[in-house]
Amino acid sequence: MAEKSLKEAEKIREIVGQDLLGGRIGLLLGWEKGHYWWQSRPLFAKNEADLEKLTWDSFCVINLSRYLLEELKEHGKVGVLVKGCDARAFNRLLQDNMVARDRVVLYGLPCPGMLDYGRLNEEAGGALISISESNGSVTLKTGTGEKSVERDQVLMKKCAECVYPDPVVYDQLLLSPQGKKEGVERFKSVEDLEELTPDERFAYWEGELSRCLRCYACRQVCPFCSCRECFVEQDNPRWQGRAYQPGENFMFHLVRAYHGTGRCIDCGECERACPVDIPLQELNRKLIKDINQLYGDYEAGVDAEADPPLLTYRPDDPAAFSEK
Amino acid sequence: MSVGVKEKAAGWEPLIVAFCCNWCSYAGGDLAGTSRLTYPSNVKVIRVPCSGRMNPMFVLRAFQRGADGVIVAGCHPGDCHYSTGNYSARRRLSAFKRLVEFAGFEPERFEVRWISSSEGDKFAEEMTGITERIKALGPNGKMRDARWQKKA
Amino acid sequence: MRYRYFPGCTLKGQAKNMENTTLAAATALGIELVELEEWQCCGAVFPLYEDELISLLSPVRTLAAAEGEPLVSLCAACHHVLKRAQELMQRNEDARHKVTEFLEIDYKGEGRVLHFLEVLRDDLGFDKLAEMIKKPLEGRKAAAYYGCLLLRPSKVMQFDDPENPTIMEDFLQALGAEVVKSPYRTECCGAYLSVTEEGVAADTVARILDSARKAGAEMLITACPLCRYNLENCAAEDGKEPVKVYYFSELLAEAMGLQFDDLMAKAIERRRSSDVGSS
Amino acid sequence: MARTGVFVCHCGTNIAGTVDIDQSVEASRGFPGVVHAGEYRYLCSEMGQDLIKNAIEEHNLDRVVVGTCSPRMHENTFRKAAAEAGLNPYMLEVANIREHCSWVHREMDEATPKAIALLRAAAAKVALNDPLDIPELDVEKRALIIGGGIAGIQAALDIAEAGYVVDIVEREPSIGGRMAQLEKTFPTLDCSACILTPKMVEAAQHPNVNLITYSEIDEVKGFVGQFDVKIRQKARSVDSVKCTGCGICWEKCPSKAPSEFEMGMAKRKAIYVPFPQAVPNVPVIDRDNCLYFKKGRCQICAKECPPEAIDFEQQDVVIERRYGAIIVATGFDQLDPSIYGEYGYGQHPDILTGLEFERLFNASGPTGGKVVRLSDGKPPRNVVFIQCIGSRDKARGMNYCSKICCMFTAKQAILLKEKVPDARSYVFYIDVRTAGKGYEEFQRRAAEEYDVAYLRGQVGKIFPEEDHLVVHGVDSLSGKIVEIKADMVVLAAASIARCDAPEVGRKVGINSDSYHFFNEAHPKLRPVETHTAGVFIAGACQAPKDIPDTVAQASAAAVKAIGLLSKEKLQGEACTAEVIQDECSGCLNCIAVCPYTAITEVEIEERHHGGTLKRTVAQVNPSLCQGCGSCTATCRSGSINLKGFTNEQILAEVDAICL
Amino acid sequence: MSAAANKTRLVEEMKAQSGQDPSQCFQCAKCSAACPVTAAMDLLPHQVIRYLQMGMEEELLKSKTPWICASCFTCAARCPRDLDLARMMEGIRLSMLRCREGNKFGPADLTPEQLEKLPQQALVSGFRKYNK
Repeated sequence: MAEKSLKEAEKIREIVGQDLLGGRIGLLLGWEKGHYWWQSRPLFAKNEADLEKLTWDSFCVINLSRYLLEELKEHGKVGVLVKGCDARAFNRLLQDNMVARDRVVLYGLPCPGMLDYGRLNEEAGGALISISESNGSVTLKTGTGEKSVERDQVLMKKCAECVYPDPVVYDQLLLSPQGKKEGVERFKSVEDLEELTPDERFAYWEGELSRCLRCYACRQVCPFCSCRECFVEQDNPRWQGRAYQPGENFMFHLVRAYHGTGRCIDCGECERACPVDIPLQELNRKLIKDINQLYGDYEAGVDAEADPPLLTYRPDDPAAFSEK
Repeated sequence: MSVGVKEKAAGWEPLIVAFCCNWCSYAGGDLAGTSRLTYPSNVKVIRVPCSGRMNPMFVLRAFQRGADGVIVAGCHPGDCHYSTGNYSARRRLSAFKRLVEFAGFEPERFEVRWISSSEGDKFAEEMTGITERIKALGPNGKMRDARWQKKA
Repeated sequence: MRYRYFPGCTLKGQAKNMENTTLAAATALGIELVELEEWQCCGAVFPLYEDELISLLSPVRTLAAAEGEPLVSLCAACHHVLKRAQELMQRNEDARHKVTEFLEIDYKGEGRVLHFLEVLRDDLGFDKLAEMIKKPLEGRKAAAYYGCLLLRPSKVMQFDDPENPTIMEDFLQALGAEVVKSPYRTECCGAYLSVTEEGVAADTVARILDSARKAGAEMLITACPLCRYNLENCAAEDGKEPVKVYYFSELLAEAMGLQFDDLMAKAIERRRSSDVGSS
Repeated sequence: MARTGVFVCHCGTNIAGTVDIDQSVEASRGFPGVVHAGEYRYLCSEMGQDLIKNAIEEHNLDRVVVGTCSPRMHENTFRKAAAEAGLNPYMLEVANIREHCSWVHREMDEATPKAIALLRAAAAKVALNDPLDIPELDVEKRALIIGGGIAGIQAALDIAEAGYVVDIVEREPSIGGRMAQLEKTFPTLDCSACILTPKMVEAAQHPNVNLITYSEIDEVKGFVGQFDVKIRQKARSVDSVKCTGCGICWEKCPSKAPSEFEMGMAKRKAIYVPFPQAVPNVPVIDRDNCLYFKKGRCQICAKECPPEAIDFEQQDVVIERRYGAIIVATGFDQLDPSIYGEYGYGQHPDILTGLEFERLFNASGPTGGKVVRLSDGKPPRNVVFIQCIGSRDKARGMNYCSKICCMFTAKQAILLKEKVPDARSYVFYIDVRTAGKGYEEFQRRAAEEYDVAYLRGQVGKIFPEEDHLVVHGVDSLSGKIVEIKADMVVLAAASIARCDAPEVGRKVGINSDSYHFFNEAHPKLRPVETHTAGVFIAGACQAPKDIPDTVAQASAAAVKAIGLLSKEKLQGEACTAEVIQDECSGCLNCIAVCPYTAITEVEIEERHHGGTLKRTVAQVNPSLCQGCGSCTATCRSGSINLKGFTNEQILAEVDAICL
Repeated sequence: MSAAANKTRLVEEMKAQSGQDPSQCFQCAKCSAACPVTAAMDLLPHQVIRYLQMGMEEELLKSKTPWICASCFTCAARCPRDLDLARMMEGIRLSMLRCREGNKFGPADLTPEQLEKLPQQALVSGFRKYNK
């Protein structure tokens, strides 16, 4: 593992350790290594021994903010490590009144982007044993030798398309900022789909959505899905049929996306969590793109004070329907 | 696959569900009646208190159950009986319309119109218009639940 | 401060002195005016019917030739046509499409279009100008004569308040003159009616001069060669004390202490003769 | 299981002509939950209603569907009938098979299936209906009037006479408003003060009227019958109880400032009453201009005041009070004509607005009642009046007609002739508008007997020359350019909404037109009501109007308020939103979209791992909720529902209509 | 009088080409009051619009007024209806130049003295305005 991130992890541990052990926070949400070296999982650190496990590497992809929903029920004050997307998720939850700002200590971690194990493996071309990083390149070690690739080539898709790698809200910034990324083309695939005829688009989505298992993992990781009882699980009324019908898949995915109108922070967690690789971000981004076009630029999660577009209006708003 | 709708045979009549605001468009529909205007009987109206009441899920449900077209009609912006309901509706339904089109619905399938209580003629015109456009387009199979396939 | 400069036909002919004095003063003020290469007519009048696209060809070509840099002119008529043509290009997509297609250029209405007085007011600043004056025009009672083309239509020209403009008075003040205001300073001089209806122009001119005289003005300044022509040539011989008419730049050069003899004028003429286009 | 009865009306042949009634009744019998179906020629008739009532009893029905005309027509009739038979009135739904079916379709085989579908949807909906209560609301027997001009005074006196307590909140130190600034009133030429002052005094002395002057509205909360209002009473720096209004303080005060009442044409002192007849006759200290407040010394007024009423320490006081009804009567402003450079207003002292000119006639005005030029104190010979300054002007002013200018100009021209007999008036006008009792006659008198020259046309430019003003205009009727050497010019500046009208509207919860005049609920049939129940409007805050119209509207608004206050209880809306608090996650997005601030947050406790946990959820105030349902559409989990139009009901209708 | 109010070809063309609709004028005559060159006109500016409203096209085309108008835009600057009379005048002139009378003014109309003294700008704009 890169020396830099080890040093950074050391620094993080030192700072949060003071707060945790000094009693400023009762729990720290961070990451620890998972079963494999290319996995990190949430760490719920309560003491020094827990802190030993704290890790910061190129696989800390899991968004920790959502865990606050449960943990705040148990702990008076919780500290949480936030990357750019985690911080925007925190703002989203804050706007939805799901977290209390004064009960959370945010440790900001400007994020270089997380690495995609699938892509690493692909690049390695053989059984990948480990990686090491330096200066924007990644060295892949396989049983047969070593290979170097540009870091940008093996980033997770959501990280490659991330605009705000730096936390937009924090109490303490632990690393030096990466800077807002300009020129990210996140709407390309949406625009490509817009070029298709309605029937072609429907066929595309029918194909993609046909794989949906309704595991609702996309919802579980999503910072805008914080309802106590999701519409899909309600019996009265039964919005969402349980039968395996293509129409029901559309119902779920269109409504899920619609519920994110002006609220989706574009973190890409839904798509990452999807076990069957449905391009959920395309639905979310369609709404981001159109809402921005119709009602002015708005980036959910960037500014917790700005009015979400569906919760406000201007009398002279345009409309997307052909009302004369 | 549910798109296998074979209804376009002769005699197919589309089903259009119209959600109308009680204060303007529903009353406009009343005026169309009082004025003895005509529009196709394919249109069936569900009364809602305000276009702001429209949950987009109602629209999707209609498509699932076999509607070929859905129209929401509310007060003209600035004239909402509840002062701002249609402003909210305009944003919500604009976003939603773009989304269902992105999912592959033809733009004609879902429409929103502003019709006041004094616009009986506009009500009849719009209802005739959407029916004609849907007839030209043919039946909607998208999202339709197999259990609600029309018996021929 | 660097600007592209569009002289226009009259400044190479009857109003040569407006150009000469301006260029001399600009150099002294550190304002660089770079004459457009191979410029042609400004269009002379702005077409008021929007299908008169042919009249837009030369002003749009001129606007595009500035390559996005601020474009300065001195003649009120030229400035008027250029400014309005630019606004039309910004506003009317159809007209823009047709004109730029025809000219085979890419122009979307970009760039600042300025009159030299605006440069003095907005970019240099009259305060700064006042500091650089060497021979203030003390005791000289001067009035501004704006005419039409710089001011109206105000939504497009954005030059000054169309009914109560102050830019020329502020300019005169900066030169140290005693400013006199006359109510007819924004009224039309008769324009090209002097060509066809000399009597009309004589009327308008008489009113303007009378009102300036009553207000106590010894001299008028203008930024328009045609206004100056009318004010000097259409005035009836009434035996009253004549009111002298100057280009604003002539007073500017004088106040800057620039010796303005033929020699200098010729020197400037020579220096620029190589890149002067046809008028 | 529901026991629904369906009743189909023939409406003579109105329905039966195109809808097969028998077939509809037969089909209805097969709908889920339907235990009885019947038909009748005219269901809305007494006999028809009895048929329904009897069936309810006979078949033990617990809900009813009627297939009739539009619910907007007879829903209440049938609800009442159902209630008389012992059902909750909301256990009934109407299928609109006349306006939405038999009248818009011509063929039986078209209209009948549609009528059946509509009946099916109504039956599906009614199966999910719940009994609803109409909430009863208390009425606070007290009215608030915002604005103490003639409209506010008139409304207050009317309400007070009816026996209710009423508070007038006035921003200025005295009530009286614009009318107090006028010298005479058209078309009778009554002295304005002579008819207004007695009303002001009556208001001050009436046991049911409270004057809260030098005060503004801070906040209005609540709803019809129970508005909770915060009124900020600005520090007067004078104890109103002790003050006798003797006037020594303002005589002795050394500090001067332009008088607002005199439109800046005269000075007042830093401690002042705005005009001699002020009510209450208690001065205020203008702290921005008072030497003591500016520099910490002086206090002459305090030293001289016999009852020691001056109180430099006084603070703003916020009065919190509950009202049953509110009348907004905030009046109007005059447009500033300096936006028209060609007229030179503001650059020459002899170019005045109509209201400024009015003050020259007044004995206590800036010239002591002498009509003279402010430039040199000489009486004017030629006075030019120009109409429509900013009115009827969509380019730079207001697109509407200000309504009063034609008349006040005629009045001022007449008054001028009386004060300065050798003066001549010229009126440039576009159209002379004199609709009103005695108005046309009045205006003609000006033209015929008072030598007022009416010139149809406008003025292009005004400029000073020597000791006069040159007015360059046109008379379009003769087609002649007119140049007048005038001594004075009077500009009939447009009447416009008060600059703070949007803010007042926002606080009170009423909306305005594009000119910021407050909107009435219906332009013809509800002229003094607003869309907010319990809030009424009167006077020029609704649109420019003259005194007779203002007073009439004020009395109308008073009657509406009295009608409201006279009720023991008010009936609220039955179909209101309701939060399912177990499911509510507390995101409170519903609060943002509610037009009535009917939703608030509330903390609830719930069990969590054996302990209790506090969390925030939304809560609807059914008295405030008007039932639009915007909140329900914003709630992603459907945790807020609208009674009478629930998610379940609408989905059931969709399902049934699509069958 | 051809009082075919408002429907003439000239008016229709005017609406399309200059966005000016004479029916928006309510004859306050402020244009006439503002115009600096009314002395030489046979119809006052507001009367020109009135003629347009009345459909009196032939009479208008005979009028001297459009040729007196110097396009100084004072009328447009002060019109309370936001109409641009200068554009309407241009429309009447163009209507004549384009298909009726041909050129109004050419080099032959000038004296040698004028040709020498007039600023170039006056000659060019005069030809542009009065010539096609």
